[in-house]
Amino acid sequence: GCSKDAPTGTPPAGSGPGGVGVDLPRADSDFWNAYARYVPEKAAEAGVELVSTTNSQNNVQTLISNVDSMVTQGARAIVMAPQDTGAIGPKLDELAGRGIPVISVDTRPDTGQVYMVVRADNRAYGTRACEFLGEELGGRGKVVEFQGSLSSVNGRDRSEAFKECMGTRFPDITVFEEPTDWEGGRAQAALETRLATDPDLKGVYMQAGGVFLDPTLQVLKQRGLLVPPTDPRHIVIVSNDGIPQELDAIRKGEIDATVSQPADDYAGIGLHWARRALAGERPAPGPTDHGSTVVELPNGFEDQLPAPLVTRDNVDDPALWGNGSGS
Amino acid sequence: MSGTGTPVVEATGVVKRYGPTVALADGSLAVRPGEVHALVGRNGAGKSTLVGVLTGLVEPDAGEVAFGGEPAPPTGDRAAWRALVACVYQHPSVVKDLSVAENLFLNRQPRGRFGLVSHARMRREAAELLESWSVPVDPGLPARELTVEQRQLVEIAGALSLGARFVILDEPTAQLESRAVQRLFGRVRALREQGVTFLFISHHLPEVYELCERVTVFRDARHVVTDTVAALDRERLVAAMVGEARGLVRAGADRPPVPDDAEPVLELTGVGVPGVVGPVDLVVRRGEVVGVAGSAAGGKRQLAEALAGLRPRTGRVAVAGRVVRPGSVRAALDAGLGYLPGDRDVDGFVSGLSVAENATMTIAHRLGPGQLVLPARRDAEARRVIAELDVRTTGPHQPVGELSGGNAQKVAMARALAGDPEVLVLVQPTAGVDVRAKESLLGAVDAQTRRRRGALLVSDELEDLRVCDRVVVLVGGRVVAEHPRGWDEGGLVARIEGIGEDHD
Amino acid sequence: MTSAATGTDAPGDGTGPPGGSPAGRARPANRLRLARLRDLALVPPIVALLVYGWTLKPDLFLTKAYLVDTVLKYQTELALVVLAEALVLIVGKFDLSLESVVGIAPAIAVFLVVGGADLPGTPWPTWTVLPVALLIGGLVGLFNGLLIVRFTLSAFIVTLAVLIALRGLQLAVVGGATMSNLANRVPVIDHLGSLRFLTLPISVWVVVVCFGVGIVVLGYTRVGRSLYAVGGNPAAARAAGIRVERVVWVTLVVAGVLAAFAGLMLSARLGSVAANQGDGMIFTVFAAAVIGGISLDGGKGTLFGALTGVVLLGLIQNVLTLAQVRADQIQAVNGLVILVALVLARLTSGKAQD
Amino acid sequence: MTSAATGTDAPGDGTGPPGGSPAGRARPANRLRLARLRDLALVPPIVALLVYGWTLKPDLFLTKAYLVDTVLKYQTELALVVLAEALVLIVGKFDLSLESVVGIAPAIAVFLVVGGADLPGTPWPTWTVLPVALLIGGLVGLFNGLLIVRFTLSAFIVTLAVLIALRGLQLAVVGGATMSNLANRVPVIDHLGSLRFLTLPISVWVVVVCFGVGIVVLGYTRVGRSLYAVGGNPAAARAAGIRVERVVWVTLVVAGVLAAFAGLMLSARLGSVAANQGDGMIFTVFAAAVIGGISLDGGKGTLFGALTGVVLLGLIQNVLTLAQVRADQIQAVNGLVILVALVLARLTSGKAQD
Ligand SMILES: Nc1ncnc2c1ncn2[C@@H]1O[C@H](COP(=O)(O)OP(=O)(O)OP(=O)(O)O)[C@@H](O)[C@H]1O
Ligand SMILES: Nc1ncnc2c1ncn2[C@@H]1O[C@H](COP(=O)(O)OP(=O)(O)OP(=O)(O)O)[C@@H](O)[C@H]1O
Ligand SMILES: [Mg+2]
Ligand SMILES: [Mg+2]
Repeated sequence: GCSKDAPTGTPPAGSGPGGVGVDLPRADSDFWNAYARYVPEKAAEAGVELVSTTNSQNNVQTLISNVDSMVTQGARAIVMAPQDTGAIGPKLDELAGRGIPVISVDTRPDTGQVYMVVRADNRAYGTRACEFLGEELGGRGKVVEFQGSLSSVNGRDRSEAFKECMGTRFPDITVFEEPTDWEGGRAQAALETRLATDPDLKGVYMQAGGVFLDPTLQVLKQRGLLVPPTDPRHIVIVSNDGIPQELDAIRKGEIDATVSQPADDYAGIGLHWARRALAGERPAPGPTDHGSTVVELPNGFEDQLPAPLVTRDNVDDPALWGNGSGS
Repeated sequence: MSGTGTPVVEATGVVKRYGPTVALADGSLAVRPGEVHALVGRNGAGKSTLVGVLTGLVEPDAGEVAFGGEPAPPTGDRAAWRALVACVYQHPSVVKDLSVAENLFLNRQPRGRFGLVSHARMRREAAELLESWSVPVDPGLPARELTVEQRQLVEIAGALSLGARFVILDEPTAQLESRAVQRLFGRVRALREQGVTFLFISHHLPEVYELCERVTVFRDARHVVTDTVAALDRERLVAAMVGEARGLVRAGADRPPVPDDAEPVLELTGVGVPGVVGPVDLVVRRGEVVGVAGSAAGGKRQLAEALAGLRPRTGRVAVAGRVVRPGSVRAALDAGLGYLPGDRDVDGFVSGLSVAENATMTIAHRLGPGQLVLPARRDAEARRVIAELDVRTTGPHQPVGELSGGNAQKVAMARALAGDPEVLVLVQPTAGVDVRAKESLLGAVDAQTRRRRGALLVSDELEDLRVCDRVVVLVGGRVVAEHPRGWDEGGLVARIEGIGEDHD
Repeated sequence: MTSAATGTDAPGDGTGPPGGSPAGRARPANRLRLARLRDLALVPPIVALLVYGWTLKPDLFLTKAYLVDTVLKYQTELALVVLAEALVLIVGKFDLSLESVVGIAPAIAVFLVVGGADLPGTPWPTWTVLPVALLIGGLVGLFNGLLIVRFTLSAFIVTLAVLIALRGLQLAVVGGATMSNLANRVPVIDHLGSLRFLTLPISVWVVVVCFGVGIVVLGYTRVGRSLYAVGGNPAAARAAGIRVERVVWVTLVVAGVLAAFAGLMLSARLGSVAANQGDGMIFTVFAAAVIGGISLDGGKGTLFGALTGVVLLGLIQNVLTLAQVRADQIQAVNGLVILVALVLARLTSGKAQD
Repeated sequence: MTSAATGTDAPGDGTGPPGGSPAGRARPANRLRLARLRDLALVPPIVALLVYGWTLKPDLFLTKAYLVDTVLKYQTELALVVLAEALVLIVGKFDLSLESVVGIAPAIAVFLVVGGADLPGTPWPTWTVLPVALLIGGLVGLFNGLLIVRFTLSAFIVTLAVLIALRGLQLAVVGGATMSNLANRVPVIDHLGSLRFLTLPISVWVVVVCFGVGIVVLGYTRVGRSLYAVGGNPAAARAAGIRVERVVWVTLVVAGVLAAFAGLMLSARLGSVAANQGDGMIFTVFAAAVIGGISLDGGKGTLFGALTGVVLLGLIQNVLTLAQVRADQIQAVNGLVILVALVLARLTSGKAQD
């Protein structure tokens, strides 16, 4: 006869605190690779046992079956970074029902119970980039925005916040939104087209430094536009990620700023919460011991990490993960 | 025995154009009940096109078709057409990956429980059908594993089993050996006794006289004449087809005898094809055409393929004194061996490529400096062979796939001749070729071998073998007899059918 | 099933005429074995994977719960799309757009139900999700058929263009944001995603039934057999009275409907419709079908074989995860294992694959 | 080139019953015109796009600087891979793995040069980037050939498996971290990416030369013509003394080398090797080749046609960007335009595409 789907697999056994399973969202970006390198390191620091590390390759189905597999292998808490925030909901509820806490890094699931969301607000990235550009350009001019994939939440958040901020605070700036699907080549072609049609282009916001940095610099170099900020032809570039290459480019004056997305904190603080969860602690809203704030969500809590804007002035700050030894 | 009255089928003024090509300008035909009616004409005369119209596969641009006085069914209604007329098409129309049984019962598979197709029943009925046709084929075999002969017999058996009272056979005998032809004719006669009417297309005029009561001749896409075979003797029939009174020259009739001291140009010593042929010893001298006859299982075709380098072989083969490395087509070509494959639809030509390209495929290295192939030279070469072999084509640039069967065969022949070979190995060179084309093909063989060259001519057709200076008979992979020029038909056929152990 | 599908089964008794030629009369027993072998070519690698998985997790791997809930359940949508693609391939065509149907059909159907559309009557009642999704799948197949059959355009390029267009349309419909929390909003989706029947998830049953019906239809009905004829030699099929165009067209529509159903099942399992649902799936679909013995040339292969292809790929994925292969190597290993499976299948069946 | 084209516009259906095949006793002049038409089928849509682009930016669009630097330059890698794929398709095979060669060849070559490898002698001198990349491309082709020619496995599935494996290998090599800032570290890459000759970028010249050589070789040399013969009917080609296996094998190797070159050009243009370089490119490659008249059945099509396919796709992209089509609609419009181009090409050439 018919029956409702029941949770499957072995229920968590009560012996000891148990281990943590970590799922990495993808293996093809600098940022997530840095994150992957920080995971074992930070796990040792936080003193949690890593049961298993899987990679869901940006595919929510793989993520779900990876989670099943990690639970089967004895993970008692899961750290994941679901790139599809809608589809993971049912799985989260199921895990919550089985008493397995989930820490979601980088993204906030739309639905489904989570123990803690650890992220820097992607909307804040967009807003910060907008503010920086707007101020540098004095509130007027033309700007190109390399959007990520429209089916990626983070990209979408950055785009929306950027657009909103530009619309309300800098209405005299014209924004060309270029969908790139996270492909450097497409960004390049779009930039070249814009430089041809609108030679008075003054600014670029690229939503991912790892993908767009080199291609953008190549175009500017060939067009002779890679000039110091003092030159009137200089194009103001704001990037996003905070990888070491971006910091280098800032030092050289090739780009002007980047929003640093803290790969080390994502790993460290994610595992920190995992340890607390295994210890049976319940999070509470308010400031934390690592300089951030926890807020309560309908479906859990969120630890909102700061996302510093890196410019020429603070690029050498050793606290930036991009300046760390991790890479 | 042919009745009169309402024709079983009557086509009047059928016109069919393909773009600028007029395939049929005035196709008219009336077949009386119970007769076997022959349709003849040169390659490209429009016969197969008319067949398409008569079977409902081709919609004519103009003209009418009537069956028993009733207008033909609409084109879409295949069931109605198939009840009226069965057909064995000129081109193979089997589905290669389906079993023989399933090909026989395509779209009318016998059904068993729950209305589902019963494979057991289908196999059983197929086996019965094949047995009644004495076709020694396992109905479970995929059709791709059949030989040409088997495939054709299966198609014929399938078409006739449909129960239509009017049957079209478009060149059914082109690739059949004589015993199979006789079996087919026996079957046709038996069905005619039962009142079945036939339209029979062939380029073998003797068959027309043997089997048919009346004959219709098409020329240049038009109906030319219809009469009884008695009233149209061979001369007049050919004249009607060809459009001129000149009688046909019998190719090879005046071949000079091969001098005894002529140098050997092809020597086979202990040549074998594993499992099929051998060992065979044979010598072809300059100026000599040696025929190879034998039943399908005799291995003559495999022997030819092995000589051409398409099959592994054992033993020693020398062309003009040079030993040829086995298993390499290139080596055979380079040694001076020109090869005409037996089934042009399989490996005779590349249908998408032009006449010029196909005809010069083996000599591409001679058409320009270095690796270059100069189109002008290629076309000039092609024009030469088109003229020489009388290929009916719009020009060197027409894709061979658009040519009629006979003309495609001439292109394949041109390819065999292209390298100016020392010796030709020809398999069924006149299969499906019209009477005039046959003359020119055999004439080419004859002319090409008068002086320097030799030829090995593998064929089932006695007419082809007439050109030969001597004929060897291969049975069970061994040479069992040799007939010098002027052989007597009965003796040769007896040898081919030979000695009781002919089949397999 | 095997013999029916390959058509190479031979009778055990000698019904042929006495003294038939040996060339034509290969021994039936042998032929039979060969035909079966071809269908079972993937069984050895599947067994090897099962054994390997068992050595990794002896207590767990070979339990029904594990195999059903962590292996098979995740292959159900793939299986259904492979079924659809197999039909299209057998009839001699190609359909790349199926992967976009997996996305667009549930996207539109859910969109109409959960609102947001300006269409009259929206939001539609939730029960419409199923019929509307299937209808959309069918319409896509119909449109493909129009261009492929009527305008005689190349199936590959038509369905490629349709794929690109539909992916774009899906972005526009879903608006980049995943439509989520569907299980609580659309009962049909909830049921499809979580009901069980005789302890197996509904989706597994759907696959079993679809393949069962498919195998019977392809093997034992005239329509089914005509797919092979059309794929093998359309001219011969036409001469035999098969309505070639119609068969192709119907196959394309059925494939669209199946892909739409797969899409709905996927949405049900995930409880959402993502903007990129189905994206990139078609490579896996082709891999499964072709490894399973479906020929890209048409007219060849069986659904059972295709199913073994799906199971093989699913097992490979699962076992690689279990074996803790490193993330950056898992794909490379995956590709290698597919290659090995391929070579094995080739050696087992002893025939050139084409 | 005309003659090459003439040879290739047959209906290709020589085996059906007579009704199935169209005929020609056409006058030569007509044939010639038809052949040209087929090659020029994409010119009307290309002109339409140029006109449309011009209406969008009258002062700019039709300038050489714009067309070269924003349209053509971005199509050079695609063009080279399309050339490679066209060769493989003409010889009657299939190569999906080319897109992975676009990634893996420069990845390994750069990896060996910029260090990180434990191989003896690394880091290698920077000039080795070019030969090593090409060598890797050739080796991949050689390996494909081994499986396809020697083991007679299906080209589709072999290259699909190789594609998956190589993509994985690339992840492992690049380690997820983009290898960046190459222009300053590897002079070869800098030159390839930024040098100009007679005002045109080097990459454009590479494409011009490769296509020029390709057109001459395919149209006017023995080897080139044998590709058509092998693709059209391998049995007939073999009987005519063409070494079919060798031709296929050489074509696969050449295609690999071309794809590797394309990959290096792409890395040069981007100044980096990303972990997903080339990913997803193969769909566009096939679209361009097939829209350009290359048949998936082998033996048909010209390189010139393939080139028009590339140009068409490039123009569509560019014009859509210029026209400021909304981001979530750009893909849908793209697919639609491809469909329309296809139907137009069909109407112009007046023949079924296959
Ligand atoms: N499908 C077609 N498309 C274009 N032309 C065709 C087609 N079918 C036949 N033709 C042309 O129509 C003419 C008549 O062809 P048909 O096949 O009827 O000749 P045939 O008398 O059967 O010749 P053969 O004896 O060589 O078989 C030929 O010139 C042929 O080129
Ligand atoms: N696909 C085609 N395209 C163009 N012309 C064709 C095509 N098929 C056949 N033809 C033309 O139709 C004519 C007859 O072709 P078909 O093959 O039917 O001849 P046939 O009467 O069977 O001749 P044969 O006795 O030589 O086999 C030829 O002249 C040929 O050029
Ligand atoms: Mg004919
Ligand atoms: Mg004929």
